Amino acid sequence: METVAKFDISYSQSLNVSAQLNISLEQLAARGINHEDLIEFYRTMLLVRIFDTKAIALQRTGRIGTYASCLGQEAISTAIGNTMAAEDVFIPGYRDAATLILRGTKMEELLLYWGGDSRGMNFSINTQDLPYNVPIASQCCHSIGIGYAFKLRQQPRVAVVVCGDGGTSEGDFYESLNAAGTWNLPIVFVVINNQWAISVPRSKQSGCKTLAQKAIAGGFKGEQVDGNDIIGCHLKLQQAIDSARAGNGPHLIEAICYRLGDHTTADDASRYRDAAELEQAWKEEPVARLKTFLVENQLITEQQLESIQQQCSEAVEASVEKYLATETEAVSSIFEHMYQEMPAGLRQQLAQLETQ
Amino acid sequence: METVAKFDISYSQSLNVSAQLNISLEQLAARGINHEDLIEFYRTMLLVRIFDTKAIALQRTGRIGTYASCLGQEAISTAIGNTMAAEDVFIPGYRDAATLILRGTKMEELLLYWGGDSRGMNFSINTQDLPYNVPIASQCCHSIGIGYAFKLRQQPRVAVVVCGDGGTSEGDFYESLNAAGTWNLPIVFVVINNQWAISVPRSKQSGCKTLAQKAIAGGFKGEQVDGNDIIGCHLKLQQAIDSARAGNGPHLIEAICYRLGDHTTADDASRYRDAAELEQAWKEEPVARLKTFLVENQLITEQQLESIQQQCSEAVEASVEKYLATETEAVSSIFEHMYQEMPAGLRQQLAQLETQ
Amino acid sequence: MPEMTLIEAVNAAMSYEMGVDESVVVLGEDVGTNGGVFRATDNLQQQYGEMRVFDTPLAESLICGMSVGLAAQGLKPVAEIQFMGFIYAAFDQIICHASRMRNRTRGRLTCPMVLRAPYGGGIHAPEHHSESTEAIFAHVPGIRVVIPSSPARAYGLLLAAIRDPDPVVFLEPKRIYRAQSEMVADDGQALPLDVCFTLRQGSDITLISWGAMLLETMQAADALAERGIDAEVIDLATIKPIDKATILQSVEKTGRCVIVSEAAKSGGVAAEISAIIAEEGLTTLLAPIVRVSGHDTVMPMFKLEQKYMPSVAQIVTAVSKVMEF
Amino acid sequence: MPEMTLIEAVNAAMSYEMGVDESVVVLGEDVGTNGGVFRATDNLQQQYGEMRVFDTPLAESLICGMSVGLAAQGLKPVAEIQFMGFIYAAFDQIICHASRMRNRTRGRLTCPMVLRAPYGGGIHAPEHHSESTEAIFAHVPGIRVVIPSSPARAYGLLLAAIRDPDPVVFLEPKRIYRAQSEMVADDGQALPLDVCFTLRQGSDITLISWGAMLLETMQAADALAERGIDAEVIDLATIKPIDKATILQSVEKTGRCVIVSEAAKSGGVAAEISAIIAEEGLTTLLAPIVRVSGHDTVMPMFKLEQKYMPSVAQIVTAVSKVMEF
Ligand SMILES: Cc1ncc(C[n+]2csc(CCOP(=O)(O)OP(=O)(O)O)c2C)c(N)n1
Ligand SMILES: Cc1ncc(C[n+]2csc(CCOP(=O)(O)OP(=O)(O)O)c2C)c(N)n1
Ligand SMILES: [Mg+2]
Ligand SMILES: [Mg+2]
Repeated sequence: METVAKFDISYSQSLNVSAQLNISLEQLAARGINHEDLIEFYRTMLLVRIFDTKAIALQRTGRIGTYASCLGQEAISTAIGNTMAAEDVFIPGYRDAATLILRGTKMEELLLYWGGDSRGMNFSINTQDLPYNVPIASQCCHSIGIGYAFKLRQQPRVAVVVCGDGGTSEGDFYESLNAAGTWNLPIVFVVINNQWAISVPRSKQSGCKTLAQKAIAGGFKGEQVDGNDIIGCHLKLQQAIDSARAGNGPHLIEAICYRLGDHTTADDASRYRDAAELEQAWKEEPVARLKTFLVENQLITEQQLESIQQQCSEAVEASVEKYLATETEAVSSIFEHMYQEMPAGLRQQLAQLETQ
Repeated sequence: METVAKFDISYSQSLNVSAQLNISLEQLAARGINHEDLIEFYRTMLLVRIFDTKAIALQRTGRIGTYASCLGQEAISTAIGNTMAAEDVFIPGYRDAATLILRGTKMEELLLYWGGDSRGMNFSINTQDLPYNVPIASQCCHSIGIGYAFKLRQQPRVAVVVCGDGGTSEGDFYESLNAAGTWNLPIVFVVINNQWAISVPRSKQSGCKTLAQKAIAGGFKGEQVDGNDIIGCHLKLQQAIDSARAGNGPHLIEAICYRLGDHTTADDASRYRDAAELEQAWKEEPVARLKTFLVENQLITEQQLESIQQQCSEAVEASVEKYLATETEAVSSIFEHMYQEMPAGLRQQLAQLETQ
Repeated sequence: MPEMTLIEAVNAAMSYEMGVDESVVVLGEDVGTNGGVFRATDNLQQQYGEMRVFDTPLAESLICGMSVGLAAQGLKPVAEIQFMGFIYAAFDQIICHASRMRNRTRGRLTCPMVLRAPYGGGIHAPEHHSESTEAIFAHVPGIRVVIPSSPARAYGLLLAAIRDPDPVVFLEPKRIYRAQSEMVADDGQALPLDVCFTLRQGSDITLISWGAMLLETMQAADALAERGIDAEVIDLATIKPIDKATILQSVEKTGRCVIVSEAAKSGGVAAEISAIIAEEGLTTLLAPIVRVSGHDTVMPMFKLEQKYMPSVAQIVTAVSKVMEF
Repeated sequence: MPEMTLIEAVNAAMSYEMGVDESVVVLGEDVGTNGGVFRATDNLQQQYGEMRVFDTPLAESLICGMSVGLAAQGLKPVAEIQFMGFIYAAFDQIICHASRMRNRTRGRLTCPMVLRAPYGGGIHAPEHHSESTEAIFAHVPGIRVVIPSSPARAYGLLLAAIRDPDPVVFLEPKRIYRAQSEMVADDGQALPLDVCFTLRQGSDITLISWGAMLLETMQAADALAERGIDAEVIDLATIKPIDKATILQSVEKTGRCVIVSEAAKSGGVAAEISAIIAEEGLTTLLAPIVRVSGHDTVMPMFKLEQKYMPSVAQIVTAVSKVMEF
């Protein structure tokens, strides 16, 4: 018996639960993260947290539909948005407000979507990013086509695709890992392991010790990062994206975090989830952690904190106003965009509907 | 950065390319393989080889349809059949004549199937085994239900499911690995890596160094074995099956062999495959290897060899005769077995057909 | 005799059958502790244990494919697909395996499984949560497709589906999961899987529908009655195999037929009904067969979904035109 | 002008378009060195290189899903599914993504892809290799479904499919891949994707068919002519969206219609055609609309497949009955 292959999975963290950073600020700056960046990280995470809170309130008052908040995932989602280049393509799931906002999607576009209006996915800035994706893990296959297109055209671009811990059980996830490995494509897979797939805990989703090891089945490297640590997430993602851009192929990052909210506004997590577990998770969450770090190290002033809070609230409110002021699309829009040109049969159905 | 998981993949072999056995016959006997077993191994492999040759001839003369021979896979297929217990369940692909024959399927049943008659899958002996399976890797999901049933009923039974190197790229393969690991089911996955999926070589199927490492994504052990070495295959399978039966969960074995023939009788491998590669593969093939070992170690006589050859040929011929003597089913059989009771609509369609 | 909503009836049927038949197992995403996202499997795990009622990993092909394996071992899996919009990944296992196992083995192995899924629109759900593609399943030989439209029928049809020796796709109209309650004797009585239910006798026109659209169809029948039009209303219920006899008899009596369905129009189940009448009942027809249905479009996001779903007014208009023909 | 079989025409169309449009890429299982198991992609890799013509891992959902991604990046993927029996694993990507990308993004991203697959029975193939489930795709809003029935139409329709800005499922009747040759000017001329082809003018009855069954349908028309029955034969060709006008006009002229298809009868495309006539052309009908089709059974293994496929005799009998009605 002879050993023919060996693999190992690593876990990394930069800013720990006690808000201690394990590298110096100078080293951090050398790796591209400056003081202002840290403040911007905080601003984005806070913005999204305020946006999430607002969106849930809008749902409760019937002004949008079911909403999937990213409470607890702000760090990894922000890190993705910050490390991607404009010309890269982001392939989201449905819990990625932070990343989309950083990519250019307007908050009113997000609200339109959750408000049941597909104009929300007609992104005006990040026009090549894929829309939100609901059928779990199916987006992974799209990332393969996008990564292949980059390779075919010899463009130094990267596709970043996310899915959840639950998503790693789907065939599409794995078919994509295998294809990415086969063609050595410039794709970064980010598994946002928030410990739950609706009511199914991570332990019942897979017998694997880590989800990062799924990458081994694709023939490339996977690793874990503390998903509540925005600095660690940023550094790891930057590495992975740079490496993919340089032609070194795909990479998988499992970001370990926690879904602090219900699955969506249609869910009641107290049915299946321990209060103690949730309480513990709140102690590890990313926004407070970064804030503590910034405050403890005098990197931010009380005044700055306040003004950021206010700017974020105003931005969210402004987007809500724009959303609420948007008129519902005409009935004809149902028939438009089915095909580039509306076929005769659809024209007939539309005419019938409009005369009724 | 801390290492949180480590894996390795091993390769094992007992009878090497030069027909040298790396364990003594006494040790072998202690592990359950006696002199007579070795001769039986040879008999089964030879039987299947003769059956394959005959089946191809029957196809060429229009007496059966497309046929997928298992030329080159006799060792691993025989080992599966020999190590499974009668009460276990086998979940085949379409290239598993040796295993099925050992499970009790009659050769005339196999010919019926390839002759376009579904009565061939109405196994008279191994009544719980699944029929041949054509949609690649879909059978893996069935094995999960079967393994789950064993576990639910606390039966010490094992499901053994096979697929090819190509099959490891399908989502169903992986969804099954993950489920088997999650529930710790008594399932042995055997990947028969014959290096080709029709015209697609192993190297273009996956960027993985080994296919055995796919098991890591399921959270359990995978290993490689020389698939041309029936003794090594037998020992490894026995271990895996015993372990699964004892409640230790699933196992994946990648059996490395070579598809010596065309993909099926409808294929022409010379379009895409190097003659030199094929020539080399013939030097490593399992039947000659075991024969050489038996002869060189005086474990078989010339006379025994001849009589085995003759017995096998006769058995094959007898099955062919039975097959050819089988009358085609009545037209009504198309409508039967669609449902337990034939619905009114089908009765009407059948009546219509019979009056025409 | 308890009052039950449709979803409670679904739950009661599973609970009843698990109690009397040890071979019934329930599986799917979130069916265990959570009792299903709609609570269809509420309390089943507490009653029958974690082995018989279990959450699967998030993988629909697995759910269906492992059910085929469970059934081959003599169990009776009742699997939930969380929404019909996520059933497609399981389609390969349905059409290649569940529907064919009996046929392929000449009856040696069978596939007594049920695949339940909430279906249909009208609840302001996100994308992919409002599908009504029953026609796709109704074209697959070897399976049954059943859609209940009331608590009592949900109870009786689901029991029948679980007991049926062949695979059944059981689609639950989620818009009416909690729309009405009725008395359902939880007595284990199944309903037949091969006949339509005539919900209302009438002589002027036959209205055929299924699932949640029967709500609007019955309301339309009431409105039509006020105008002196006496509509017969048929709940198709068993979409596959279809009960041609009831349909043809009704149309023979009324001479007119309007079919109401929320599915996309082209190639829907309504087309099959229409074709049956055009083939076997043409001479009884006094007017064209009209389909009031969804459009040949994607179900729009929910702001516009009401413009997609057939309305009572549309049914009444269509019937009026047919009557005036 | 070269003589081509249908499969050669398919090959020529892809080769032509790859030559004039750099954005066209060809992918699938065995499409590279091997040129496809039917040789549809023969020589394309040699002509256009390994990046534009490439073998994928054995994964149909991937093939379709990555095509969606390729298309979103402005490429025009022409993907092969080796047999229609293996397309089902890709169905989720077709119905959830390919068909909706334009709609979901209000036209921002589109999906100009072609999914080619050999389809249909009659070649003595193994299980799962003789499927004709085009109806399932014809029910999906947002895609086109196209089936050619001659070399020239295969060439022109495939060119049109590749150039079309929306997703097209292109089903190739493999039974007639090599049945006939005809002159095809390899000149890049596409055919329209929204009209049927009237292959034969006639006044007594309209026969509608598509794919390989047109062979038997045309033979039946010849046989009927000898009996003095003048049949019009329509090649449906574009299954989705369907060309209602040509069908309705023909039936208005003839008053009779028989639809010939090898698919399972219930819920097939024939049902939709029948429903269209029953809805919009009923008054023109002189007799019931009859479907001559496969049965509501699994396609039997090949020993009996001829008993499954409609025969010339069956078509003639059906027409005779309709004429005598
Ligand atoms: C194919 C598919 N199956 C089922 C669902 C229903 N569903 C929505 S979210 C979800 C759980 C997803 O869990 P995970 O992947 O961990 O993502 P998270 O919601 O935690 O971000 C399920 C089962 C779906 N959207 N798509
Ligand atoms: C789902 C599916 N896709 C495609 C095919 C067509 N096909 C038949 S065999 C084969 C290659 C299989 O290769 P592998 O899994 O290595 O098995 P082998 O034939 O080498 O035993 C393909 C693509 C199929 N049968 N099923
Ligand atoms: Mg999760
Ligand atoms: Mg192989």
